[in-house]
Amino acid sequence: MAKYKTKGLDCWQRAKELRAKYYKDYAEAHDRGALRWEGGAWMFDAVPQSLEGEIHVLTEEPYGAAVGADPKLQVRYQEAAEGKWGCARDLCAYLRNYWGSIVLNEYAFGGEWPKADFIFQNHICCSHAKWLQVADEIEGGDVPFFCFDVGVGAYDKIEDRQIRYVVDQIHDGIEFLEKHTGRKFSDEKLIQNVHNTYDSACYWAKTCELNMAVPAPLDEKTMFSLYVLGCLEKSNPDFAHFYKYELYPEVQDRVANQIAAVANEQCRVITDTQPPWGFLRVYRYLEQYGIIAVANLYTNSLIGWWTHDDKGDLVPWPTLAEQGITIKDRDHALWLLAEAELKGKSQWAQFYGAKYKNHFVTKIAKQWKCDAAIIHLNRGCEGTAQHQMETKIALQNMGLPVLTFEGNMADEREFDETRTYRLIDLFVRETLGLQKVAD
Amino acid sequence: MEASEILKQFNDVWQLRHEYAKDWKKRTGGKVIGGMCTYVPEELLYAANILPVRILGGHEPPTLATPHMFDMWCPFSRDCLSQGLKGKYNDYLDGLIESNACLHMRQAFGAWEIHVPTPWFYWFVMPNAVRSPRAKTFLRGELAAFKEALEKLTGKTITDEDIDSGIDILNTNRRLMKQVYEFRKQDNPPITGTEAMTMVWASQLMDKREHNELLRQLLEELPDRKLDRETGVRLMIIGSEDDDREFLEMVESIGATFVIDDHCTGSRYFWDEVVPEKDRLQAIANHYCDRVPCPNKDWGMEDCSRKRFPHILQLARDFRVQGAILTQQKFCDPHELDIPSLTRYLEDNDIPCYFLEFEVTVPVGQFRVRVEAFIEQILAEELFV
Amino acid sequence: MIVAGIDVGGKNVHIVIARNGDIMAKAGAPSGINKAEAVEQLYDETLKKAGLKREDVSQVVATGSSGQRVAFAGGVIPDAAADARGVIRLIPSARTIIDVGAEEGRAIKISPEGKVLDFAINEKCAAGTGTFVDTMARALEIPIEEMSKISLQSTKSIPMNAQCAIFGESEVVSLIHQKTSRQDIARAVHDAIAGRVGSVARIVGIENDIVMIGGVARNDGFVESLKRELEMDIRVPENPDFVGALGAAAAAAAGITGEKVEARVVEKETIEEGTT
Amino acid sequence: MVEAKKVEFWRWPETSWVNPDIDWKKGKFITAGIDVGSVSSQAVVMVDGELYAYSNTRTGYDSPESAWKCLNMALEKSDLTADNLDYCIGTGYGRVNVPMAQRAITEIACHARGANFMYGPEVRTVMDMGGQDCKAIRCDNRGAVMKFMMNDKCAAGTGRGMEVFADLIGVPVWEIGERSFQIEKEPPMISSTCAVFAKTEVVGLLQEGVPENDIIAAYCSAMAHRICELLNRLGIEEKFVITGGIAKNIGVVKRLEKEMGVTTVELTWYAPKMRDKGLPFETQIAGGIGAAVFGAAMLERGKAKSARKA
Repeated sequence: MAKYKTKGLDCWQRAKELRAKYYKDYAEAHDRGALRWEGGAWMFDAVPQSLEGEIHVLTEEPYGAAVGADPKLQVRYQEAAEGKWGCARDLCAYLRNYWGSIVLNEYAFGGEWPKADFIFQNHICCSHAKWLQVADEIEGGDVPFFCFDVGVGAYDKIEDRQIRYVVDQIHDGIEFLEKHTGRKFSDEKLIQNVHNTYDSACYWAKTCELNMAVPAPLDEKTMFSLYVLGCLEKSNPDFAHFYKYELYPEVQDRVANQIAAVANEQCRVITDTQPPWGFLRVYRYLEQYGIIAVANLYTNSLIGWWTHDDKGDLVPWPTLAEQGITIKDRDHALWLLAEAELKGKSQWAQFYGAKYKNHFVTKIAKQWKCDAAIIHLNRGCEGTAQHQMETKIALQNMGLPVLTFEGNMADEREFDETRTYRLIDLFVRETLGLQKVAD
Repeated sequence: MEASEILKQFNDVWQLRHEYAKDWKKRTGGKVIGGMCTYVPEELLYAANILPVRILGGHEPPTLATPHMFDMWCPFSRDCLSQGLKGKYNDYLDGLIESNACLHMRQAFGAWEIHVPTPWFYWFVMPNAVRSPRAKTFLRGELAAFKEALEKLTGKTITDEDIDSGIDILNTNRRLMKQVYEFRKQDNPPITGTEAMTMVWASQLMDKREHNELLRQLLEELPDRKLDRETGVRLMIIGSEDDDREFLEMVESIGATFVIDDHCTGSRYFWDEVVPEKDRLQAIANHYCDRVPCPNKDWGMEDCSRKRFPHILQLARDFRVQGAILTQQKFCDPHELDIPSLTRYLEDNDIPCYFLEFEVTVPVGQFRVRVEAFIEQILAEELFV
Repeated sequence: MIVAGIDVGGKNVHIVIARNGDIMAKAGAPSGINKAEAVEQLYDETLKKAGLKREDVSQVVATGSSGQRVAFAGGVIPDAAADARGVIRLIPSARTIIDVGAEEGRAIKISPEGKVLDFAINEKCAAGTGTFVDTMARALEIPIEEMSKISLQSTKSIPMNAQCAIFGESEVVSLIHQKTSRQDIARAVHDAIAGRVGSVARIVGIENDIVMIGGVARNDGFVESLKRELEMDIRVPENPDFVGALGAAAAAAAGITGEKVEARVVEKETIEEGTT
Repeated sequence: MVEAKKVEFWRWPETSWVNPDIDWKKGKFITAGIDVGSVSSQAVVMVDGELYAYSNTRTGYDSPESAWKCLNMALEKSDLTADNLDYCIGTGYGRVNVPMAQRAITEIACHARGANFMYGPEVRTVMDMGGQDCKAIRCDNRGAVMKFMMNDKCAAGTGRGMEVFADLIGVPVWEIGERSFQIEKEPPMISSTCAVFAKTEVVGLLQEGVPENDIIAAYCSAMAHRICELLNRLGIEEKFVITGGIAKNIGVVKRLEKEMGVTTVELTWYAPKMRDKGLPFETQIAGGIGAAVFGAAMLERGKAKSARKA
């Protein structure tokens, strides 16, 4: 007899449709006279999306992950990047998927590689700017390229000086956009896009916050496919609407009615970084022991914005409405965008030292009531894999048992599934002392 | 003093860096602060009478680092952390600075902060978009904050005069080292690549005032110095950090000479000077934005161009190199991201390239055959005509 | 109650038969290609030694990387668990276990009750395994026992890059070419592997007493190198390669049989991944 | 040595041959190339640039010894002695430890030159699968190296890896090629890149009762794939040839050809000549040949002077 009642998400199908449409729109953009641009999942897409007329974006990391979910495709793309372009095998796995895709002139969702009209990127981890710089080179070097710098320090060090630096770069970026697309930049659009971005980022955080509940309404494996929209285009009105009016209320309802993601929840774990995308079944395997992944600095704040309440606990960043802010003009809009990203994206704090990452990870473990931690030592992404071993130590010092296993988010050649199950068996049965629970 | 004697002193400082620093503290009573990358604004440290030292590896398997950085982090960063964990710096290092370096060095810093007792830490936010004019304004502010922090640390205000002397010490050092490099343009350079690079390592480890003194003497000696060796093939060596003396010596023992480099433990560290202007901090800011960039910071503002490539090609031409060895610390993303493009770029300009991936310890046997073959490739005519 | 513990590793099978905690018989043999067969054979031998028939044994627990090959076992427990149970029984003061076998080097942190608190395993590369030692011995053209002995005569430590077993071999060859003495090369090899194993051990945080088990624990030369690497003393029980089997037997006696490993995955809806 | 007791499936048989049609006494230049590799050693003796004798032996503990061993074996059936050599060039891993050599040249240059001699001047890409490394070489019509690449750090897909494998399944290395095609359908390749972990994987497959030949096939395609990765980085250009031990393993060669979409060049003018003489063509001597050819050329061009003792 299961401990809790459970059911799938009603808005699940909708999330899938939105994602599919996004990739289709990008491929077909030119047929409709729309513009295409490339950027990162952490891009301030609100900005280029404010050019007049129809315009579509392809964000590099989700694309690399999508390829990573299909081991066959992924190995083919990566070997093209390594063999034909000659890049190192230990570079970011998404990046190799992406480059390989261009080298083979193949779009993972069908057809030829849809070349972009311009690149609008931002840079915080070593790979971001270079990723599209080289993509541009592989494509012939004729795609206009702009990249601004957001690596300006940890959230608690952000003052006007840092925000101004980012905002001024974006002002230059807007000039670049108008110059290279010949389209006008619309401030009304920008203001709307910033509102949408706030809704996406804040309501995702609110949704993650609901997962503190026991039983947890969402498991991480499901959350992976929900936050992706925010990595594709935070400013997209449909996506913002999804987060605010579809996902969030439904999860509220699940909490109210004690609807669990895992019917036999008996052990809540915190994880770290991306999983090996081709092997999400590992999560299903854990569920047989009533183990559910409830939170992860990465899942919570990849798109979600957070701040601290007066007790020092993590709470979602307030929406513009909650702050009672009306956006005055372009500079104000850009400022609000930069401020929230620089102060609110806790995922970025880990770029400034293990202490920062430990601060957030230990708080999450406490607030989300975690009993253990499972850390995927991710060889595929230096950015999210920052300080993972220190995180392990910090969590152990809290008294949490921790399992680490090496793998790669999108390079199956670096993930040994059998070995991983061996480690999980050992950890779950011996260290956690759990037995399988009947479904 | 004989040139060789001076060069030996550089080597000693590199070998005995910890002893040197401890002794320097005794002599001067000043503070010693470590940096993990060449974007630490040393001008201000000298202005504050602090000795900046570059944290380097020990070229031994970094076994102590494993619990803090798993295998995918670059061997150099793990080696640096390992040195710290071994306590090599414990009894003299007064502080450690991270200057927004690559993610690998950030790992080493993060673990160091927690596990290596060090009185003072500072995160200096060197901007990445160095080719954007906005970066210079931002960096100026960052320098002002850094100056304040140093004043708090030393309890002494840093005057414009102090900064001027800091800039002067650094610029002199840069100018003199560049003059030494000039000698490497000769048909038979009076200084080997190994010696020249050791000179640069020393400048990152010792008081530059003393270093400058030695450089002045060296410059007097070099014109008459004759080396009892064949110059052989003129090679360029390119990469991130490289203080692998064993490797350099091996290559220069099998019919080649490194006549120029692009390393942050070499020319990239000192090639450009601070152009003085009334606003000293702005002058320093401009320098760090305009200097030859680390690949990590090298991207165009409107296109995918790089600033470092033409610079490397110019060096190759000026120093008449016959081939380039591209070295890369295993897992070093910033360089891995540039190497395929750089190789194409140089080969398109008729400079043959050979790539080597470095670990903490180099497998000299394996590397020797590769480099010998590369030399034979360049000298094909000798075998075939 | 009579129980049996069977440890099927990458290279060897070890069997222990015990009655109320006392070992009645033990035996070890190479597992060869057909491990299942090797197990059957060795099991019958061991039973013969103990003067028993199969039906006399009330519980059989298997362990090791190929533990599932023991068709007649009541269950399989993870090898690290077997290590922990075996060691705590021999050396109750043990807190850190280092087990270096043919294909794996692992470190286990255990509680006073022998519970596995943390563990680490050398990943990806064969450096840091028994196989690495074998390969080097082959390159040196001497038996492992010999290599172990002579390495102890060396006083010089030569840094060696133990990245890959095959390249390690060529590094050995080049050391030979440089006329380095076999003693020093043997030690260099041990030091190199000790470095790898040592760093794996550090991951779990080393705590006294440290106990080393597994086939390589028989190699005194290696154990010396590891002591030097960790700057700590290391205890090696006699018959270090039987500890896994002993632990499995102990588990059997305690009624812990783990579970037969069956098809693992329950696929529900396939999900799109997606992101940074 | 360790395996002394058992059969050594991983060893290629040692071979030697002397050209009956050549009277070395009539020759102007007698040159030798001695390739002391990490696993096997070859000696090649040439008379005026014509192949006169060669041997292929196992490298021992001590390379000077190995060098003598293989030279002596090459000259076993001839009255030519080391003292009659005008010039000798050492190559291969132990090139600096070849006592009778006047000069050392790397195996990369020698293999390119040797391949050019053996397969003709149209050869542009040479793949040499050695014991512990694998070299992809681009060369010009003279056999001069234009560019080359070698496997780094990890020895996955080297001759040594294949030997470990042959030893493991107990199939003689010279039978591997044929056996790899005695299968019903091509199995997926061995996935592990590490020679040692590949071993683990193979044992697993054997236990699951996968037929030996399928496993052999799986291993051959894995190795072929590794080589292709290297060739892709270099950029392959025809004509393409493979030298070294692996060239004798059609199981790898055919799969490599298939994956790269190229065909390895058949021996040109040289082959029939050798076949007529009943010479078991030996791909492992390319390095030795290159060295000997370099020697001959240097004497002719007066770039070296004869070191003949008798």
